[in-house]
Amino acid sequence: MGMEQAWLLPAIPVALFVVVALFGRFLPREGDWLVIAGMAATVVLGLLVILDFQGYFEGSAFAPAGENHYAFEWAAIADVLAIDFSTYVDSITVVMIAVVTVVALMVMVYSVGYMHGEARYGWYFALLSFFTAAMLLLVVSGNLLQLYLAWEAVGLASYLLIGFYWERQSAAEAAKKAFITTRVGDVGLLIGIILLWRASGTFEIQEIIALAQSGGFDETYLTVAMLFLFAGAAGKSAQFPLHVWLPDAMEGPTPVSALIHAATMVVAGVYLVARMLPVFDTVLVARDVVLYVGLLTALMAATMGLVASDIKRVLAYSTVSQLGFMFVALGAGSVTAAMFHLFTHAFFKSLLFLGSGSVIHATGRQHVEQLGGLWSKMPVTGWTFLVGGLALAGLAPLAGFWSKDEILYAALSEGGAFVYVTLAATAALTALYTTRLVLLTFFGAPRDSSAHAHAHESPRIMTLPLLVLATLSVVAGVVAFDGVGELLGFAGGIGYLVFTEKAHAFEFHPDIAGAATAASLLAVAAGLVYWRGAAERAARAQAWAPELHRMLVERYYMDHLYQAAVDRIVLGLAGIVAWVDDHIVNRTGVDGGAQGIGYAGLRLKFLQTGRIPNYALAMALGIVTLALVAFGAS
Amino acid sequence: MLRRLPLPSQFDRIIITGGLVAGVALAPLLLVLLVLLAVDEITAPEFVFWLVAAIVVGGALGTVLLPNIVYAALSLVATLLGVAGVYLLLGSEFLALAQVLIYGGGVVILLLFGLMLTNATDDPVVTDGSQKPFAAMVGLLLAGVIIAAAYDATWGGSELAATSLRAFGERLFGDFMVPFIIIAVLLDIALTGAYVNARRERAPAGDDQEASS
Amino acid sequence: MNPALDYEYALLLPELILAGTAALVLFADAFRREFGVSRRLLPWLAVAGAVVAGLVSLTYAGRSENFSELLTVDDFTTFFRVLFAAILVVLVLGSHEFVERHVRHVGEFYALLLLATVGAIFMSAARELITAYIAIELLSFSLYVAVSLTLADRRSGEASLKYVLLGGVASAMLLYGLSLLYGVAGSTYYAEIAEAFSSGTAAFEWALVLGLALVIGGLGFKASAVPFHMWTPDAYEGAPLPITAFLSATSKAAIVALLLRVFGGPLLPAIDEWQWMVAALAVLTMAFGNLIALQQSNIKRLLAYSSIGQVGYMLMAVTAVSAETSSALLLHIAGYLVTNLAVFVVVIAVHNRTGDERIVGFRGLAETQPFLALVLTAGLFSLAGMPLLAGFATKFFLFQAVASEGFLWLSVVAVIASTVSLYYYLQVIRQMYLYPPDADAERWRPSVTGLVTTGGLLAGMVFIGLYAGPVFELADQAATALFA
Amino acid sequence: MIPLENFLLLSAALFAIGFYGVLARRSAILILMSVELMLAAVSINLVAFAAYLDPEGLTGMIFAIFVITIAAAEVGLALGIVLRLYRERQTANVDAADELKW
Amino acid sequence: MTENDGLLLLALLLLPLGSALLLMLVPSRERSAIIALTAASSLAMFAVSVYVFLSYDYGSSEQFQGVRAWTWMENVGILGEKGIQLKVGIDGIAAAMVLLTGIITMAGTWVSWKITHRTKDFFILLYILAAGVFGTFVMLDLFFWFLLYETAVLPMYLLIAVWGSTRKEYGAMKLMMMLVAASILIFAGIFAIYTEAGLGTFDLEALFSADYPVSFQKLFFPVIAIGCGTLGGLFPLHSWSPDGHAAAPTAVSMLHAGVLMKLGAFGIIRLGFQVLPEGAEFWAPGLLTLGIVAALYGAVSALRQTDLKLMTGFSSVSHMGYVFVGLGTFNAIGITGSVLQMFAHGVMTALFFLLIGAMYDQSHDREIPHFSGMAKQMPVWAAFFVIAGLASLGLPGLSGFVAELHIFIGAFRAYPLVGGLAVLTAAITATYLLRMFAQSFFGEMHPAWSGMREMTWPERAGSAVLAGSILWLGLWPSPWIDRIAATVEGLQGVAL
Repeated sequence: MGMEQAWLLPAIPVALFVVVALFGRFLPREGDWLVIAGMAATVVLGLLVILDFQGYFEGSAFAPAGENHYAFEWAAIADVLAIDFSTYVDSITVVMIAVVTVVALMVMVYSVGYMHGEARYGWYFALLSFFTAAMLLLVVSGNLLQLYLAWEAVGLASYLLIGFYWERQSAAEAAKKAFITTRVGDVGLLIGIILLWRASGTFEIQEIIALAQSGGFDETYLTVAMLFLFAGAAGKSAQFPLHVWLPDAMEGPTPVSALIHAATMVVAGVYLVARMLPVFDTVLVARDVVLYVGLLTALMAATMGLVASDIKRVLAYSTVSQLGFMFVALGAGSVTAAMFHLFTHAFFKSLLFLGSGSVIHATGRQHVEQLGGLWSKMPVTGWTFLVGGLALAGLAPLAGFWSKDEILYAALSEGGAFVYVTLAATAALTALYTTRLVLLTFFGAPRDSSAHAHAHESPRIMTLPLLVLATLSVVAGVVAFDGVGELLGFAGGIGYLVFTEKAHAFEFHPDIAGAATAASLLAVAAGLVYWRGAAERAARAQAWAPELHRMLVERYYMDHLYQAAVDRIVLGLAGIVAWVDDHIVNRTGVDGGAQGIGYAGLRLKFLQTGRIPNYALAMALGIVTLALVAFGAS
Repeated sequence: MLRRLPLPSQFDRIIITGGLVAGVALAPLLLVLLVLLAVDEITAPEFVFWLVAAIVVGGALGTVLLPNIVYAALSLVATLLGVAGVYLLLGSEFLALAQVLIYGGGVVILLLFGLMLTNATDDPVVTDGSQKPFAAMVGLLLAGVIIAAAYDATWGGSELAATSLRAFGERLFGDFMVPFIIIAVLLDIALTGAYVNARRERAPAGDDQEASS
Repeated sequence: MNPALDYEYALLLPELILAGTAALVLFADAFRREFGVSRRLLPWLAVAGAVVAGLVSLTYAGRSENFSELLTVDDFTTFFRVLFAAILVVLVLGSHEFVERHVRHVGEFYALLLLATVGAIFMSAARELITAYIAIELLSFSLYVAVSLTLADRRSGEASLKYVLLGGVASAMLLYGLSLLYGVAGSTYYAEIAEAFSSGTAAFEWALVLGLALVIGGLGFKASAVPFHMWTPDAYEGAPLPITAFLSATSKAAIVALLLRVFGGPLLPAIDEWQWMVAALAVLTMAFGNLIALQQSNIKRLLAYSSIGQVGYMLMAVTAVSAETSSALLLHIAGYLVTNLAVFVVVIAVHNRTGDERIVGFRGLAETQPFLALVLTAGLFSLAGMPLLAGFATKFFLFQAVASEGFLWLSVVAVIASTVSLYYYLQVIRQMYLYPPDADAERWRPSVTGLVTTGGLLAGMVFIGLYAGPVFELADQAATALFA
Repeated sequence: MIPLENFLLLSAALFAIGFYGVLARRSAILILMSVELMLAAVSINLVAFAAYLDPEGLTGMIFAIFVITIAAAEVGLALGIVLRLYRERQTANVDAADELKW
Repeated sequence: MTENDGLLLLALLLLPLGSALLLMLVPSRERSAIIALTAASSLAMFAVSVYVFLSYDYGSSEQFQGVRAWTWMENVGILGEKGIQLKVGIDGIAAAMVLLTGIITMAGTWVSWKITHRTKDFFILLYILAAGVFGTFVMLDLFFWFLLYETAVLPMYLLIAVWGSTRKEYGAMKLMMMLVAASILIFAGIFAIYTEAGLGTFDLEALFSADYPVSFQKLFFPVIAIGCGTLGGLFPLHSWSPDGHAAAPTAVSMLHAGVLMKLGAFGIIRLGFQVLPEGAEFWAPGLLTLGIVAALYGAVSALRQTDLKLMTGFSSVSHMGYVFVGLGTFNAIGITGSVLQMFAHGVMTALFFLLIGAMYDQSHDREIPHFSGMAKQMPVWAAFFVIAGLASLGLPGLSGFVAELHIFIGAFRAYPLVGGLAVLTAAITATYLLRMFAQSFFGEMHPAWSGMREMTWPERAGSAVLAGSILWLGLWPSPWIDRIAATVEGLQGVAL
């Protein structure tokens, strides 16, 4: 029992999806219990897979290279094309399994409270289940096509969940935007996958890696292919320039944002690049692209997070920024750091989202200008939110601190000073906007009294996941240390979970960590001093540098640019093509041809004048012509 | 009915005028031919041929060119008689006879009746159609083409053989009996057609009543 | 001893029966008061004559004999004899009501149809130019008169005048051409002409080409080949509807039979001299007929132009004449006749009721008269060469045969033309199915004979369309006889 | 001796003149006359060929006699129809007969 | 598949024809009898087509299976030995197409029970159409093949012009005339092939193995390809498709876009690839070019359409463009993909038209901007629509992806740039479909549509069958791929 059954991980939730989607309304409570029970089972199964991977069932031998390849022929054409379904489990996979199953379970439990009384309640749970299935399928995929299938499936789930409140036009638009934007990346991904197949003849990831490492690819070709592949990752993980969909995706229910748009789906890109990193390692140009795109995204998103007023949007920018951190790590060649940060980020970011959901649930408001002073009314939410915020800000000893430290270390050692400094500054910005968020939400005078008046702590079923996640946010970083893992009984320590190639214990780098921590603390202090819970300050910031503020609020005008590009260029082109089709192909070509024939008939029929001499003349001319032509010919 | 024919008031005039015109036109030709005959350029049959040909062609031209419809009809008579002469030259007395009888005795009278019944004599001048130039062009081209073909060809024999009326009769009433019978049917049909169309329509009552009885 | 007595007149029995019936009809009509005969008897008399003639003709199947070197009685003749007799039967059955209403001279009408049929048969049987010519004139004269038979309609007289005057010109052209051929080949007998050409006695020179051009022009007039077709639409429109049908059926088939006999026989050795002329006429005919038909609003005129177009297909087969093409052409003619008659019988039935010759007069027929509308639709689709119906199969074989003779381009032109034709046929179908009938249109019952006739024709169309084999074999036998 | 070509020449002229008449004249009766001219040309041709080339068969002469007969019949038939035209339109001009067209 | 199964293939032709004949005998007032008869016959057709599909043995070396021939005419006129036979038999491609036809005919029948105007006539014509389609797929005689091919076009004019909507006369006439005009080229091709082969038989198997000079093949392959391609919506001869589909009644749109357009591509394979392989190889890049242009062009045009059916029509042009891309790759993967696409697009577009029809029958409006929030009023309808749309935009797990994937791979194998453009087209497809969803299905519901009712049960059943097929092919495509690939690998000259 264990890795061989990895395929069950997606199978259980997808079966539940089918059951609940089709028959949910005939079940008590629309079947939410079924989904949660199934999810719990999946968590257990995931744990079994992880333990199996850790060699738990094989004595105490440390066997990190353990993998499982289970294949099922899906489509095949002669000897040229074989598409199998296969599962593959390695250290990256188990991290993902852990993150996905745990966060999903927490979010589902939380949703029981949050979504209580909503229309399409059962459908919501069915979709969550479907999403989890797709995500799990994605992480256990052994080949790229299966991964692509799951990749699109999570996109679909995301689309449906963002558009869950589809009666709101904005939700429908956001869903559309998310799908189309990621779809643009997916075009790249699919092209990349097919390009890899074209050169290697296989979709199996491990075979491609082996081939790449043995130099089986042309380098330029491989670079191009990997860049296409990365386009897919960038789309899904909201990296510049495809980041625009994620903030809008907050139109979905908040637990969904926590699960999909913070913890799991958006890290699929990170997962993909991490999975393919051995290949990236052979083409460093592509890896550098990953690094700098990540860096740019991290910085840009952090600055946008400074001015956003919607809690969820701030968190969304933060997510984009943190994903940038992970890509920087990958670009620096450190799978360890990236996956570690992915791991910790999943917990504290979903915590923050769920916390904001709790706030929204209580007040019905989600703009910080309308909040404030909730600390006393919602203590559990407040405390857990604070924990999450500090983790995000990267303050020791919370989870975020450890993983961010690893990334900064990787950045310094691989990327050089410029990367390090920029990244550290971004980390400081993170601390700054986190401070702003916490302060404006929970402290200071309430700015909307009616909302404040009937604000209340959320029910137990919602606070329980908050507490669990808060706990994880605290300890998740620490478990990386060998000793902790061994204490828990894991052979070799839990930290080995995130090792891909060589056994490498986490090291603490006091100099780097110290510098970054100092910067973050400074930022927190500055934030405390500046905002102190007063909303007017926000307005003052606007007055201080209106152009800059406006640029940040308008997200560097990227959305405008895209909108214009779509409206002017794409729709303009479509207009031209439609015009050509209507006027030239259709009216001139087809109708015109038909009319031309009809017109010929109309002209010709007037030859038939009705007069006998004319008729006779026609006959005479006929004869004379025949005779003359004949004479001329002979 | 007879009173409506162009007789006799115009008849003499037409005959005299026609004769004069024909005489004036034919005189030079006659002269030329006589000279040619005298110097033995042409034989006697040729002399006759050209004379007859002149009458035929002249009459035909008169038929299609004369503005007066009555004159045109009379020119036709000249042509048809000329054609009978051609038959004689070719040694076919029977055909010449038939030509004179059928045309002279039948067709021309019929045509004159036609002229009379359509009151053509009230307004004897007919105009030609507007496509006269085309007609002339087509006529010339056609004549040219046919003549070219006639002279280009190498015809099997060049001797005019004597024909026997008896052989002709045996062929006609022996081998070609069936076509001959068909011709009879055909004439009957023509008669029916002429009768049906030419007779003045009665009031459209009698027959229909009978038909529905 | 008169040699005429030696001939086996029994060979001409069907024609004698038809002609005798014609005489009987005329006689019965003329003396109907004396004998108390109703005019309603006349069509049945004609039908009886035609049926007997057709049955008698069948007994000649498989034989191949000459009548006085002028006429042949072989399978080819038999094929057309039966076909013409059948057309006569169908036409009389389908139109006797119409004749009662619109034609004054009923006796003459049926007599002319019978005599025209005799002419048509002789055209297909002739093996000598004079006979062929006389046969053509027998058919033509009958039709000149028949076209003029709707005395109440000014158009009828006009049509007849055009037909007869231009027919005279065409006859003159044809005769001039024949005279040149006679001069070149030295004989009017097909066999001797063929002998003269193939043995090289006759020279291929301008006179021959000119003669061929004139013959093609003259016959082209009878067949309504462009540009000698000009009389066709006018005569079709002016004529009583059954005569229009006859013009487009028997008259067409007869001239094609004659063309096959002449161009497939005596003139075959001179094929290089005339092939391009016929091809040119075929192309022109297909193009003009179908293009002008696009712009018609009168059903008779539409069908006239359509039948001109159809002549183009047949001329195309004459261009590529061979045993295979001929058999395909004969099959096509059989299919065409069934189809065309179906169309005409329905048009006659409808016109008989509504008196409307416009295409819009068919408005809503699908509701008032579903069966007739179905037959008409099937007929029009078949004319356009749509599948499941005779038109598709017969055209397919015809065009394939022509293509196989090396005239692929001509086949393609023909397919294009028949595609164009679909458009105007659809215009009629559109009126029937898409629009409701006029408010005052009543539901009426067509006569039993009309229903039986149309039903039979529909069955024939579908039969030939789906299982042309038997008919094809008959056609093949006939064509084989022609080239034996 | 008269060469055959002379007769053909005469016939060609007659035929062309007749055709001209058909095309140029407006009176139906004159058109009929022109047709008669054309048919006469045909007869000359046929008789000439028969006399020169086919003295035993004489088919051409038989043909000619049929042509003459048919020409006569045609005149009779056509005149009847011309009379009808005249009765219906008060003219024998063929231009009047143009109701049927296009 | 045994020889006796040939009788079943014949049954596929005779079932609809027989039903049409039987229907003629039923009085048009007996609605229930008409419905019972059509229900029975549509189920029978479906059952037989499923059986035929499943019993095609792809492991066998026999390419054509279930071959049975009945002599029709021989040794007469132009025909020689075995001149024309009624010869049935299928290969893997035809097997898939037969199944497609069975599915769509059944669904089309069900949704047509709503029709009240001259129901009987409608079904008669519809079944003649179905007979033509089934027949074309199973015939192995060129004469009958073409006869039935044309039969499938024959009833189209009346079906659209009598029972259609918006500009129906124009659409009907245009569709009919363009398709028949295109047949001119097929006629020409058939005449030329028959003459060139000189066998005196229309037996396709004999014609496949005949020798044709390369120059002949190069000359006539485009003739066949353009002729058949027009029915397949080949750019730039596609313009009958949007107008015709927009005008046609639901079931006819379904059958036409779903199956009839496939006849065109099928014709290219049968007459083009199988008879003239060297010509096909020579011209494959041309086909590919036209295909990719059509794919992009159709997708971009669809972006600007506001009429739902016009949009779907242009979408069909785009998707059929993929089919031609697949054929043009001239390798086994691409061609397999294009046959898969024929199936996938057939089912998906039929579902589209079914759903559009279900709505249009109530609203009599198809302008996308006029609608919003329809999912509230008609959730089941919207759900099916989304499934069809997602299949259309190539979402993995649905039929469209499987097909497109093979085409992409094939295209990348041959011409990577074309492959890239093809993948890009999928993104454009997503754009116009999602725009439409966001506009029409989601957002506030417009009160004007509050009277709209959910689909009827026959419509739901039909949608379920079609959606089921979409999922089946999307999740487990092996049954199709095995059969199709077995045949495609056998095509002469096709690269692996």
